[in-house]
Amino acid sequence: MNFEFSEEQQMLRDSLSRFLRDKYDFEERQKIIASDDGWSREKWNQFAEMGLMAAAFPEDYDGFGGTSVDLMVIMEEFGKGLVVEPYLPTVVLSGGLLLETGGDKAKELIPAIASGELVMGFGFAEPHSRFDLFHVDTKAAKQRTDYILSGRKAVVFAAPIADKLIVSARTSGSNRDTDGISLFLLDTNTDGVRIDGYPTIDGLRAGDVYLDNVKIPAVNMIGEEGKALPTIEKIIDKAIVALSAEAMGVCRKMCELTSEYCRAREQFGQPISKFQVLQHTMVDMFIHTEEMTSMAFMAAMKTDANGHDKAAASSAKVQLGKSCKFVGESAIQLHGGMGITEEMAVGHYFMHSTMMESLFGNSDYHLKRYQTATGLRE
Amino acid sequence: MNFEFSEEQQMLRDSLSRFLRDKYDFEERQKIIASDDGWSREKWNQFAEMGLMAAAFPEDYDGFGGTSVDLMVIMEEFGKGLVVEPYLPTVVLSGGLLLETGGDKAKELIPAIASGELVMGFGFAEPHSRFDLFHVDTKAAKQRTDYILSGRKAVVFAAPIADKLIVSARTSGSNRDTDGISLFLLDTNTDGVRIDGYPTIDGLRAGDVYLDNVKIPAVNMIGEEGKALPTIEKIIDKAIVALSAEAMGVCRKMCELTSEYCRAREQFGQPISKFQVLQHTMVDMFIHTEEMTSMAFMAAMKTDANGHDKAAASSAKVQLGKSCKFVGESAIQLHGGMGITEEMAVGHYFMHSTMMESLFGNSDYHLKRYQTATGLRE
Amino acid sequence: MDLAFSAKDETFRREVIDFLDENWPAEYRGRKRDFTRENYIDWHKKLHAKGWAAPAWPAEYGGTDWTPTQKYIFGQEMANAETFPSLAFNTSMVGPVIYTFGSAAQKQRFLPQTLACDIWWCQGYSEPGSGSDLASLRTKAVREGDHYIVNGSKTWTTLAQHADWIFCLVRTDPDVKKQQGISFLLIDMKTPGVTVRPIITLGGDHEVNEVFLEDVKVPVENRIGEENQGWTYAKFLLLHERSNIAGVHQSRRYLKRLKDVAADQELSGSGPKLMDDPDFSRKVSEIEIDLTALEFTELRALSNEEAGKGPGAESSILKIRGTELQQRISHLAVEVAGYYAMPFQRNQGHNEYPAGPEHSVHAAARYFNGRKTSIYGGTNEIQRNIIAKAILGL
Amino acid sequence: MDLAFSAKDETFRREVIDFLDENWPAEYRGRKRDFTRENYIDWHKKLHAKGWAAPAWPAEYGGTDWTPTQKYIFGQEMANAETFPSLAFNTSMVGPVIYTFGSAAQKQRFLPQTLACDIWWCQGYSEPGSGSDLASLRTKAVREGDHYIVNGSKTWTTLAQHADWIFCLVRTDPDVKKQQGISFLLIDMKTPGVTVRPIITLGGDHEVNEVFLEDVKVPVENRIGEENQGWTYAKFLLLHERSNIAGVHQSRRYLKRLKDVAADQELSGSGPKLMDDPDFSRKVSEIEIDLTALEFTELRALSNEEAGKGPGAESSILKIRGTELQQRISHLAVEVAGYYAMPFQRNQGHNEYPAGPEHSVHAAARYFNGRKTSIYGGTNEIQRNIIAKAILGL
Repeated sequence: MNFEFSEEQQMLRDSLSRFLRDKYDFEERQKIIASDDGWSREKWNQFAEMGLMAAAFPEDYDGFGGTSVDLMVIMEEFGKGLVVEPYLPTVVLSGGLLLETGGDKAKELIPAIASGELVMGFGFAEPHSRFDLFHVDTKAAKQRTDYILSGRKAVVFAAPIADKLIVSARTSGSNRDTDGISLFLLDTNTDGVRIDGYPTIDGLRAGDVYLDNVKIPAVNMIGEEGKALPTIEKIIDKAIVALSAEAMGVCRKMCELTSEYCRAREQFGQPISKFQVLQHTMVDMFIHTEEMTSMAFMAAMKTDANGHDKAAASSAKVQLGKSCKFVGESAIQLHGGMGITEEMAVGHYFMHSTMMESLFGNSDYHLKRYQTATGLRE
Repeated sequence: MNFEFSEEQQMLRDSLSRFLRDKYDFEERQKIIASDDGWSREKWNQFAEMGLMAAAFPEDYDGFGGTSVDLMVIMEEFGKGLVVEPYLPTVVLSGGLLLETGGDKAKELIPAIASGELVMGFGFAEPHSRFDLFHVDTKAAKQRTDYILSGRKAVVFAAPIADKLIVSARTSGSNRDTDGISLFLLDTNTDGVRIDGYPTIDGLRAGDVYLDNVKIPAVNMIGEEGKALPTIEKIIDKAIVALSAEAMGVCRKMCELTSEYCRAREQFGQPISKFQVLQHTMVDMFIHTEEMTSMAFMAAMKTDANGHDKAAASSAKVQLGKSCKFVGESAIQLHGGMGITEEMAVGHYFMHSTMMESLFGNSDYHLKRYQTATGLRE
Repeated sequence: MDLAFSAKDETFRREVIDFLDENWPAEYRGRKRDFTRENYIDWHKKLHAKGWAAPAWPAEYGGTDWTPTQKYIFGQEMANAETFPSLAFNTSMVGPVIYTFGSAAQKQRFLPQTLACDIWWCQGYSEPGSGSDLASLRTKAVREGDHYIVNGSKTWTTLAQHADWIFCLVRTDPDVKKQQGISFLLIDMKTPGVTVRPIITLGGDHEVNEVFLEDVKVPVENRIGEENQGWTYAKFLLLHERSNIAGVHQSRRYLKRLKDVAADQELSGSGPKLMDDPDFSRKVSEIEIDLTALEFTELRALSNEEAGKGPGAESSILKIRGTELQQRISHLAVEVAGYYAMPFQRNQGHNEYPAGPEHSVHAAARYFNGRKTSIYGGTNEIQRNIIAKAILGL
Repeated sequence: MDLAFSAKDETFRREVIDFLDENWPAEYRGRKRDFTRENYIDWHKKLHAKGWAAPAWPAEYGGTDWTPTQKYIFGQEMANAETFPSLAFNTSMVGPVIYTFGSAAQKQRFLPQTLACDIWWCQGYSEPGSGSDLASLRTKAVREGDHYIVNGSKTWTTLAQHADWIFCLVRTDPDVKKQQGISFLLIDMKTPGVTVRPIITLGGDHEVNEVFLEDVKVPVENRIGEENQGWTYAKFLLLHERSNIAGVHQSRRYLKRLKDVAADQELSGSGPKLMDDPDFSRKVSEIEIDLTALEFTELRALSNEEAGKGPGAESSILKIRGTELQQRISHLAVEVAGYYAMPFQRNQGHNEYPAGPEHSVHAAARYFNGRKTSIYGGTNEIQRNIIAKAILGL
C-alpha cells in the first residue's frame, strides 16, 4: 500500500496549481463564462501544452499516463479553480470511450484530443432516462453502409462547442433493454443534427441534441454493435472517479473561502469565526471534505487496481452527494446574504457542487447501484 | 378549532402531576422496579382512586371520559414520572379491546379495570412477527364449545403480573393472512399457559407467553371470529396515540434534566450551559420535544374526530422515533459520563425512550404504513 | 380540545374560495413565474377592495376582526390558490409600526395609502457591515433644523426597485450603547441622494438591492416615535414580520406539485415512476410528516395567542423549521428535475421553449435562492440563540 | 499510489491468521460475551509470547518493526477473528509514557511486567469534577519526605476492579496555572487508602469504577518525569490512546454480523427478510460507505505518519467518525432485535435460555453503553474544538 503521488504527478499538480492561481482566478473565470462561447480556447491550449490531455492516455497513444490517479491530480485542481473548459466531456468521457473501444477511430482521434485540437461531448442521457444509462429511446437503423439516427440526447455537456460527439443509440431491442445499445461518432455539423445549446446554471456549456434522420457511416460506430452498455458504464464510472476528485477540490475550496470569510467578518464585536457553533459547522465541513478526499483516493486507487470497480465508483458518488450538499449549504449559510450573490466566488462553487450531486446519477441512484454491486440487492 | 384542555382535564392533570411529584419521585420509582413484582399495587390503587382508569372509559361503563385527549393528559404525566405500572397494557390495550368488542365480557371486566381491581396484558407480537400485527402463528382450533390454543406470544407487557390476558390467535388461514385472526381472553393461571417473565431493560415487566394446548371456552372469544385484525389495529393505534403523549412527557423531562445539569455543571471555569454548541443542542432537543407535543396533540385530536386515523397514528409514531432518539441521545451526551450510570434519572428516561422507539413498530415501519394510509403506496 | 371547524368557519372558507376563484387568474396558478410590479399592486388592490389587504390590522385602521381560525383558513386557501398575500412591507411591516407608534398625523398621512398600496414600501434595516448584528448599523442621520441629513447604505433591500418609500433605521446618536442611538425614519425614495443598485443572486434573480443614501434630506416629521428609540420599534416589527414565516400551506402546496410530477409517468417515460422509488417517496413522506408537526406547532401557538399569551419566542421555532422544510422541498425539486435542473433558463424570453419540462425550469434557481430563508430575518443560528436565552434561560 | 499488498505483506497476513486460528478459541468468536480477568491476561500473554503484545512499541522495549501496512493487516485480522488487542492500559497508554519519559530504573522495573501483563494497569485521569476540563483535576499530592500523600478520587476508571496499579494525574502545585501544577504518579492499588467503588452503567454492566485515594503514600520514585510536568505526559498519552480509536475493522465485523442476521429467514419466519426492507438496507449501505471513508481517512493518516508527519489533529476526525459509526451500528442492532431488545437479560446465569435470539441479548445494553464512546477520551465536542483550533486555526 502506498498513498504517495509519484514525482511526475506531484510536478503536474504543482504546475497546474500555479497556473490556475496566476491565470485563472475568479474574475478571469467569470469573464470566460460571460463570453459568447463560454470557454477559453487559449486556456485549453495551455492545458494541452502542460500535458493535461496527454496525462489521460497511455503511451501507445502518445499519452503519458492514463490512470485514475493521474486524472485525480488534474481534476482536484480543476475543482479548486472551478475550471469550465470541457475536459471531462472531451478527455475523460469521449477520450475514454475511444480508448476503450480502440480501433482506427481511437488511433485517429485520441492524438487530436491529446494535443488539444479536438473538443468532444458524449450524449448518454435522454429526456426520460433520468440516470439509467440503458434507457435509450434514440434509434439507429441500419441502412446499407450507414446508420440512420433519430432521437434526442439530453443535456450533453460541451455539445454547443464540440467538434464531434459520441452518442448512444439503440440498434435493437426495446427502450430499456440492456442489450442493443451502440455508440456512434458524429460531427456536430452533420445534416439533421440540431443542438439547442445553453449555459448551465453553474457556468458550463451544454445542449440538447436533436437527431432527425441523421445518416452516419457504419465505420463511425465505435465498439461492438449492441454491446455498448458495459463500455458506457465503465467510462461513466471512470468519469465519476474523476468527478470525485473535482468534488474534493471544490469542497476544499469552499472550506477555505468560508474560514477566510468568517475570520474577516465581524459581528457583535468579534470575528464570527469565534462563535463555537460556526466553528463546529466549519469542522463538520472539513470532515466532510476529508471524507470526500478519502473516497476520491479510494475510488481512483481501486479503479486503477481493478480496472473497473462499480462499488468503488458508486460509493464515491454517494459520498460526493453528501459532501457537496453539506459543505455547499454550510458555506452559503456561513457567508450569510453575501453567499447568495453572484458577486462572491463561494456561490459559484456551491452551484457547481449542487450540479455535481446529480451528474451521472444522484446519491439515491448510486446507493442502490452500490447495493447491487455488493450483492445486497439483485 | 380549539386547543384548550377542559376544566376536568386540567384538574386531572394537576392532581396527577402533584401526586407524582410528591409520591413518585425517581428514588421511589427505583424502589418499585427493584421490588419482586416490579410494580406497586398501592400506587395502582391510588391511580384508580384518582380516576385515571375511569378516565379511559365512557359513562356507559361507569367511566367518565374515554377520548384520546383524556388519555393524553394522563400519559404525558406518566411519561414525566416514568411510571412503570401497567396502565398501557391494562387500561389502554386490554380495556380498549374489551370496549371495542363489547358484549358481556366488556360489561363484566371494564368496571373491574376502572376500579383498579384487574390487571391485564395483550399479546399481539410473536417471535417472528416483528411489527406485523397480522403475522400470527399461534393457532386456535375449535373443539366443540372450546378453542384449543397453541403458540407463543412475544414480549407481552404486564404478562407476569396480570390476572388475565388477551391474545391474538389464528382460527383460520395461513400465518400472514389478514383474515382469520381472533381474540381470546384467558386467565393467566389456565392450564397449559406458561409465562416466562422478565424485567425489561427500561424497568417494566413483560414475558413471553407459551400456550400449550390451552383450552378456552368459546365465550372467551371476544369480537367476531376471524375478523379481529381491524379491531387490533384500531386499538394499537389508540395505544400509539397514548404512547405519543407519554413520549412528549419523557422528552420534556429529558430536556429539563439536561438544562438543569448543564447549568450546574462547570467546566473550563463556567457552567457548560454557556457553551454555544451545547445551547444549540438543547434548543434542538427543545424543538424536537415541541414537535413531539404537536404530533401527540394532532394524533389525539384526529383520533377523537375520526374514530380511527391510521395516518395520524403512524405519523405520530414516526415523530416519536425521531424525537425520542434525538432528545435521548443528546441528553446523554450532554450529561457526559454521568448520563450512562444507573445513578442518574436521565439514563432511565433514555432507556425507556429507546424502547418506545420500537414498541408497536419503529419509524421505518410506520413511515411505510403512513404511506399506505395516505395512498402513496399500495 | 377539538379540531372541527364551525359552520361559520366553513361559510367563511367558501367566501374565501369564491373570492379567489373570481379574482386570482387561473393562469397564475401552478407555475412559479415572475410577477411584475403591476401584478403585485393589482392583486393587493383587489384584496383591499374586499377589505382583506391586512387581516391582522385592527379594524379601526382597515383590518378585520377575524378569529385565529379564520386567519388560518384564509392562509390555507390563499396557499391552495397559489397566490401571495398583500404586500408584506406595507401590511406586515411598516403598517403595524405606524399604527402602533406613529403620530396622529403620520397615521392619517400614511396608513390609508399603505393599506391601499398607493405607496410601495421597502425595508431599510440591514447594512453591508451589519447582518445578524443589526444594531451595529452605521447609516448616520444628523439633525439640521427641521431635517435629518442621512448618509450610509442599506442592503438586501427586497424589491427596492419597485418601491416609493423606504422605512429606515438610522443612527442618530453614535455615543451611546449601540441599541440606544437608533431612530426610525420614513424616506421618500424620490428624495435626491437615494440610489438603488441591483444585487443579482445565484440563478440570476434580481430581487434584492443595495440602497445608497447620500446627503438625503428627511423632514423630522417623518421620524416615527421618539428620537433614539428606533430599536424598540424595529424589534416590534421583527416580531410581527415572523407571522406566517412557517409557510406551512405554501410548502404543502409546492410538495404536492412535486408529488404530482413524480407520480406522472411522463417524467420517466417507460421507466419506473420516480414516486415508486422508495428513497424518493421516503423523503416526500418525511417532509409531509414534518410539515404536519410544524402545522400543529403553529396552531398551538395561534391558540396561545388567542388565549392572550401573545407571540413569543416560539415563533423562532416556526422560523427554523419552516425554512428548513422550504429548503428541503426546494432541493427535492432539483432531484425531481434531474439533468434538466442544469440548463440556465433565467434570461429566456417568454416565447422561448424551455430545454426541459416546466417544473424543471426554476428548480435550481429556487433552491439556490431559497438558501436565503435561513439567513434573513435573523439567521437560524440567531433564532437558536433567541430560544436558548428567552425560552430555555441558558 | 497503489493499493496492492506485497507478497511479504500477504505472507505476514497468513502468519497472523494462523496464529489467531491456533490461539484464539473458536467459541469466543461471533458472540459478545463477558470476558474474565483471566481471559484478558491469558490472551495478552499469548500475544506476548508471540512478540505481538505491543506492535507499536520500539523494538528495543519489546515492540515490533512492523510497517504501517503490517499494523493495518494485523488490526484487520484481529477484528476478523473478533478478538481484542492486548491490554490497552498497558500497551497503548502507560507503556509509551514510561519508555518515553520514565527513568532508567522505572523502565527496568515496569516495562517488562507491563509488556507481559504481570501488572494490570488502570488509568486515573478523570475526576467527578473534571471531565472534559481534565486539567481542572483536584486530587492532591503533598510531598512529605520521600513520599507523596495523595488524597482525592478518580472516576470512569475502566476495569479498576481488575487492576494492580493505577497511573494517576495529581495536583502537586495548586498555586499555578492549572496545567502547570500536575504530576504523573504510578500507584500500587494495594497501598492502604486505595478503594474501588463500582459504577453500574445503563444495561447493568460493571466496567467502570470510582477509585478513592485517602492518605495514600506514594514513593517519590514512582513519579514519572519532572514534578509539575505531568500535563505534558498526559497529553502525549491521549494522543497515543487515540490510535485505532476509529475501530473500522471492529465496526465492519459487527455490521457484517447484523447483515447476516437480517438476511437470515429465521428472523422473520415466513415474512419478508429484514434485509429486503429498503429502509433497513439503505442504512446498512450508508454505514458501509461511511466506514470505507473512515478506513481511507485512517490509511491516509497512517501514510502521513509513515512519511514522518506524525499523528496530528486528524486523529480527532477518526475519533469523531469512528464513534459515530459504532453508535449507529449499535442502534441498528437494536432495530434488528425488535421486541427482543427489550428483555433485560444481563444478570442471567449462563445456563438460562435467553428470551429472544442470541443477537438480541446484548443489543440494547451495548447501544446504551456505547454512548460513552462519544464522551470518553475527550468528548466529540472537545474533538471538534481541537480541530477548529489546531487544524482550521479559528
